[in-house]
Amino acid sequence: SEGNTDGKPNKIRLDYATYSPISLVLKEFGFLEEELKDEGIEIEWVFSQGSNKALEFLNSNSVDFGSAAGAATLISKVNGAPIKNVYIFSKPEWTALVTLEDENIDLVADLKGKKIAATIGTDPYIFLLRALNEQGIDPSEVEIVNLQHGDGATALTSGSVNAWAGLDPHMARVELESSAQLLYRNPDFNTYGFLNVREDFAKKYPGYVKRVIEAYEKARKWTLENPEKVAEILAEEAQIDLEVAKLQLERNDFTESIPGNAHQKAIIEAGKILQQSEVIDKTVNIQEIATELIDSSIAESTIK
Amino acid sequence: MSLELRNINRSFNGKTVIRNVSFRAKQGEIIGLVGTSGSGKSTLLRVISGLDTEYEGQIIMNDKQFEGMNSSISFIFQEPRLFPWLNVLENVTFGLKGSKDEKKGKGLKILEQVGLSDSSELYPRELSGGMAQRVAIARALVTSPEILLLDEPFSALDAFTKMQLQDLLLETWESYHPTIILVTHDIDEAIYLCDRVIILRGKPSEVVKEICFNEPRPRNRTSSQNAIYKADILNSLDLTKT
Amino acid sequence: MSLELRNINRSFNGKTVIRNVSFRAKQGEIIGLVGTSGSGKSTLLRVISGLDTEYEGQIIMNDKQFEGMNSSISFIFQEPRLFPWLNVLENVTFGLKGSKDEKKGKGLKILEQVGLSDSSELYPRELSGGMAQRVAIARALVTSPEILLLDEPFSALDAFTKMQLQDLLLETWESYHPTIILVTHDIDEAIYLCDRVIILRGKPSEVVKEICFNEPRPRNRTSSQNAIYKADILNSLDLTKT
Amino acid sequence: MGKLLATVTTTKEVKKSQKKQKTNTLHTIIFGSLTPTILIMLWELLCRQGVFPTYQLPAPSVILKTIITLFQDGSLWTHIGITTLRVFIAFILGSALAVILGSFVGLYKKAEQLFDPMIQAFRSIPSLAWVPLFILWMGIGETSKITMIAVGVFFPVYLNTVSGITGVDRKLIEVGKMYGLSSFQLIWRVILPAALPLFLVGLRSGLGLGWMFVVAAELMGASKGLGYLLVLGQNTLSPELIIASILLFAIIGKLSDWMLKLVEKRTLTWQDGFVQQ
Amino acid sequence: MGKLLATVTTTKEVKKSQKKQKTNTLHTIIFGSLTPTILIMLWELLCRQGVFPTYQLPAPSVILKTIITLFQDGSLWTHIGITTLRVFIAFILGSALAVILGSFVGLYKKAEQLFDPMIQAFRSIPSLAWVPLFILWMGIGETSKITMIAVGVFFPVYLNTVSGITGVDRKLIEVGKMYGLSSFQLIWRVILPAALPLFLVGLRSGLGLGWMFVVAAELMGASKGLGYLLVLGQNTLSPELIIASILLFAIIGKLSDWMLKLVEKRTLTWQDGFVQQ
Ligand SMILES: Nc1ncnc2c1ncn2[C@@H]1O[C@H](COP(=O)(O)OP(=O)(O)OP(=O)(O)O)[C@@H](O)[C@H]1O
Ligand SMILES: Nc1ncnc2c1ncn2[C@@H]1O[C@H](COP(=O)(O)OP(=O)(O)OP(=O)(O)O)[C@@H](O)[C@H]1O
Ligand SMILES: [Mg+2]
Ligand SMILES: [Mg+2]
Repeated sequence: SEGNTDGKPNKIRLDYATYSPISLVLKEFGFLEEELKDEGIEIEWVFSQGSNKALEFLNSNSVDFGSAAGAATLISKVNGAPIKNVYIFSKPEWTALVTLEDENIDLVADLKGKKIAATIGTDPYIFLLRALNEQGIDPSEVEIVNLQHGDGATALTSGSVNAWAGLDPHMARVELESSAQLLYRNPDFNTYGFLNVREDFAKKYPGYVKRVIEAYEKARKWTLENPEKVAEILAEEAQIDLEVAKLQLERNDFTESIPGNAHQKAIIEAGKILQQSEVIDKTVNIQEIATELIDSSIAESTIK
Repeated sequence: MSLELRNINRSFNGKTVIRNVSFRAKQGEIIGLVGTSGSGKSTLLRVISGLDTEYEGQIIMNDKQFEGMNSSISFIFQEPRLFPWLNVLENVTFGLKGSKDEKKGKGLKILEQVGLSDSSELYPRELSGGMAQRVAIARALVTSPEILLLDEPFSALDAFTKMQLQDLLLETWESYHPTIILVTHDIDEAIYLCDRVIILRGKPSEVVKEICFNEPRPRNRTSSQNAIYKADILNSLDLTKT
Repeated sequence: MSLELRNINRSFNGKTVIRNVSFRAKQGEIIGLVGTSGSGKSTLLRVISGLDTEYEGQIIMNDKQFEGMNSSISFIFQEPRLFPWLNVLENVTFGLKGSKDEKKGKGLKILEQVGLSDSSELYPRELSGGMAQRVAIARALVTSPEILLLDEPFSALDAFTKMQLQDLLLETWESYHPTIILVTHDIDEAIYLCDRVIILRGKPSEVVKEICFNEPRPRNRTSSQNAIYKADILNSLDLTKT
Repeated sequence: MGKLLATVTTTKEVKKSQKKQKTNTLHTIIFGSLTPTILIMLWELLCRQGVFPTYQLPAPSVILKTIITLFQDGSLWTHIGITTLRVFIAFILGSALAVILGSFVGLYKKAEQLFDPMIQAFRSIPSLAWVPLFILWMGIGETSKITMIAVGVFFPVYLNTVSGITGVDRKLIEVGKMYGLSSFQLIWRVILPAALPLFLVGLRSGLGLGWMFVVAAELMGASKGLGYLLVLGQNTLSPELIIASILLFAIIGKLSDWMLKLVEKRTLTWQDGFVQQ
Repeated sequence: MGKLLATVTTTKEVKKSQKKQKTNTLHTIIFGSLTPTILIMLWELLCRQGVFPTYQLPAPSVILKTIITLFQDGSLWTHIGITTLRVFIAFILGSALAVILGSFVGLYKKAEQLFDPMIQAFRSIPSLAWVPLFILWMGIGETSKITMIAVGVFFPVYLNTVSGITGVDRKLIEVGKMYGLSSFQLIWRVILPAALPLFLVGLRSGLGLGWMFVVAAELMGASKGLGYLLVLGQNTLSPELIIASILLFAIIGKLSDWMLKLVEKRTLTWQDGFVQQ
């Protein structure tokens, strides 16, 4: 990342993550390495365990590009992180409300007074709040248990909680292997997969941001064309069953990659909910920050 | 309690230290055990006490074969072995049973007898060598054991204190006639206290001689007979002669 | 090295143990220190050695005031104080400097002299009481110190071994005339070895008497003069008289 | 270095000289807080200068404000209270079990062969790894949380108890045996006091590890507690909350350790050990 | 319990009787693996019976299969290798620092007042709490990972070193002083050997904690290692991966501890301690 005099980075550092299948494809096939080989630019891949790790890496200047959920990116931005969103790696339906068959919960309204597992501050949590909000249920009318995503799944299947705001691939797995079923889904309540870049990098090397997006586009096209093979790559990288990987991929929409109004709206809605639940300070102007965060210009100029 | 040793052998790492030691102590007898440094006196006491079970041979007490521990035996080790976390009085009453006051009473009485009334509150690290040894003696005597095993109990005491404690031992003996095995390297002491002295010698060491003193107690510390006994014992100990 | 004590006082927790002790030892003199148990003999040696600095008064060596440690002093403590993780030979050569072979040679030689050649490989826990004490003696003598502080060095030894080691001490003394301060409760020993005996008595203890022995060495262990000296010392020690 | 050679005095005497120092306690405290004070001032300065941006490392004053806010809305005491209570109960349970098992393993070869290999194997399993299993076995109530912390406490106490026991001077045990003590009495009256120094270090180590395991414990569905605060801070990417909870961990951990250290000082007055210069 | 009263023998003699036992080593191993074997069989049985569903707790056979698969595609060795290497380096660094600092604090009152309060405070900060700070300070390279593990190793070693030093028998130190040893020689030739038993327990505790800190370390951008496997398993909800990595932690941790225990046995032959029955 330390640049030469001629505005060329020595090294570009990207993260890859099991929640961003395109990043796996990109890494697997080395499109970017191929592209930049001649210029002598090194590519470094860093594994992100989750959105907040990716954002931590961005904030500490450990990566230049990081993949995170839209809502998480927003929170980080609110806290002053110098990052911006330049690309959408997927429109995932990675979160939904899950219960077990024998819990006899059929509607979101039935959740009143029940125990629900969720990870505070993350997409599933926002999803839960919005779903409850839609039904006019106040969060205080349910018991939200703060559990990490994987632990939430365990708590659900072992009966410690009645419902769970789930996240893929955990969700896909419990769906396939237990009597868990999706109680409520709504793709629009998910906040998209944001590929973020450090502002510093974007300012110094705008050309290379573009090159990275180009490579991402190439990987996206390949993904769209080879869903079977992507599932294999995902299964391999995440050490999960092929079936689980397929189910997870089914719920990912890779057709839209330029950040735009829809994305902005999604994170603003998420931001409001987060303000209500005091994860984000009430005095913050969400609108402003969302506009600041999303920069569609580079993607627009790259992708026709 | 009578005590009999039959053909005791003890080896460490294959090297025999004691060979074929046998003797019998009648109830109430005081037996001295004499031998050069490293001749196995302490080892023999450990065997009798039951702390050491890796010996060959038999230990017979009151005509019954005996193995393991026996709480009617008291052992004054060669080192004071005080518990560093207990003060003098607590150390002395360690082995006593009964109410707190009873224990304290007995403890203070014996501390008086060994000349340590002033020091009952001190911790072992605050004691002089001889004081620590006297605490150990007090701890052993206070329980009125039937068999007393003493491993050089008075070695760290000055001549004067030593005489006082020798007399204390005799007083104790007068009061209930315990059987006493006394390891000592002070021959005058052996002659003053014991009914019989057993001399260990050789490598591995064996019983080379037994000498009986028949004078009634209390004895004279400086009788002329003593000099003869002493010469006899020293002679038997002398390793240069074989 | 000459050694002088001037008005040494030492208290523990406000209780004075030694009061106003002064004496002077000429280069090469052997001084005996005698006193009842707990009279402060060990404390006095610790003061001289520099281990204890909380005393009042002055220590003067070779006419220079002295504070802190001095590596030309050797100290045989009242307990053997062997390092449990070193074997006998390693313990003996602990304070020696020089090449490994040199150290080993010196160590083996002194072990031979204290009668422990066979035991050089044993660890402290495998030693008898007397053997441990002899190792401690060997460790102190092997460095040829200019001042030797001995705290009841022969107390755990049988009469026979004790005589051998007393003679070893005299041999060492003959070879380079170190100054020796010997704490002992064996009055015969003091008479056999020392040029002068200093008697401590009282609470707090003070120097009550000094007795000089002018017979040339080697001395007779059983001369009639000895009995007179002995009675004199015992008399001075007797606490019942004031 | 030369100073070390100067004096060795027994603990009792040091106590006396410590009395002198009582007037100097203030001095000690000032001396002890020297390093942290300097560090914190440096940190504040660097933050003000903008060397650390706030989204990375907020200034101490900002963190203090966070703590004060928590304090004012009353939730701070709840967080601290519940975590302390969990650690306290778990500490009692974990160390009790460790002493019992440790005594058996230390005393009996058979017990060692039977239990020790397994315990040693469990010892290197990270706290986070237990989380899913504990949820499975014990649900997300207090049981699983307290068990988790107790697991942390257990290992150091166990290890030090076993070592303490096998290191007790044989000579003293023999004295106990001569007085016909039963095994239990022998443990209680000879072995435990003699193993006390090692055992107390084990307790202090265990307590420290207990605090560390709080986070894993409070990952299991807590809605209160310092560990919850920390995880919340990480999930909501708010560094001031993270660092505030770290500070609280440090302070409370230090306080609890200090109490154990007092106990250590009290119970080990008899030790005739090395005295610092 | 009565058996305990039977014999006390010195270590040397036990060694002799251990020679007898050499033929019985097999017996010991069998005995030691008794408990785990029974537990594993029970677990397999319960899984086969469907008491634990596989998505919660897979059967041992399934886990074994996972491990074998990892083994066959060669990645297992990489994971184990890299983690072991990290722990090894961190163990050396962490314990070296702990010995140095611990010696100073143990020996000098000034050093204790200056450093100890801070160190004690840091001791109760959970490993997870360090993650964001370490990423901030050191990035996500090997430095931060190794430092993280070293932090885990540091505390128990430090604590035991300090306690070991302050507990050394004054009598032996005095002997050292009489021979005019310098401070350094005194530490090296008297204090360290005498404090060895406590110090070795500290090392073993530290190593265990090092393994525990691996997870936090490998949260910092690792793509290889046992901690990575564990977290991956948690993030992708594959219990077989979680439990496989737990098992690997247990086995490797146990092996490394066993090596330290051998060292302990070797170096402490001189101890005249209590002998188990
Ligand atoms: N635990 C042990 N391991 C190996 N050898 C031992 C052990 N205990 C004693 N020995 C050996 O046994 C012999 C006799 O030792 P013991 O302690 O019985 O002698 P002692 O007659 O009491 O001598 P002292 O008068 O010096 O106390 C010595 O040679 C000693 O080295
Ligand atoms: N560390 C200490 N703390 C308190 N009192 C002590 C300490 N060391 C020694 N004393 C006291 O000082 C007095 C003298 O002790 P010291 O060891 O010098 O006697 P000693 O003449 O060597 O006796 P012994 O012949 O029995 O060895 C004793 O009353 C003892 O209780
Ligand atoms: Mg003996
Ligand atoms: Mg003395």
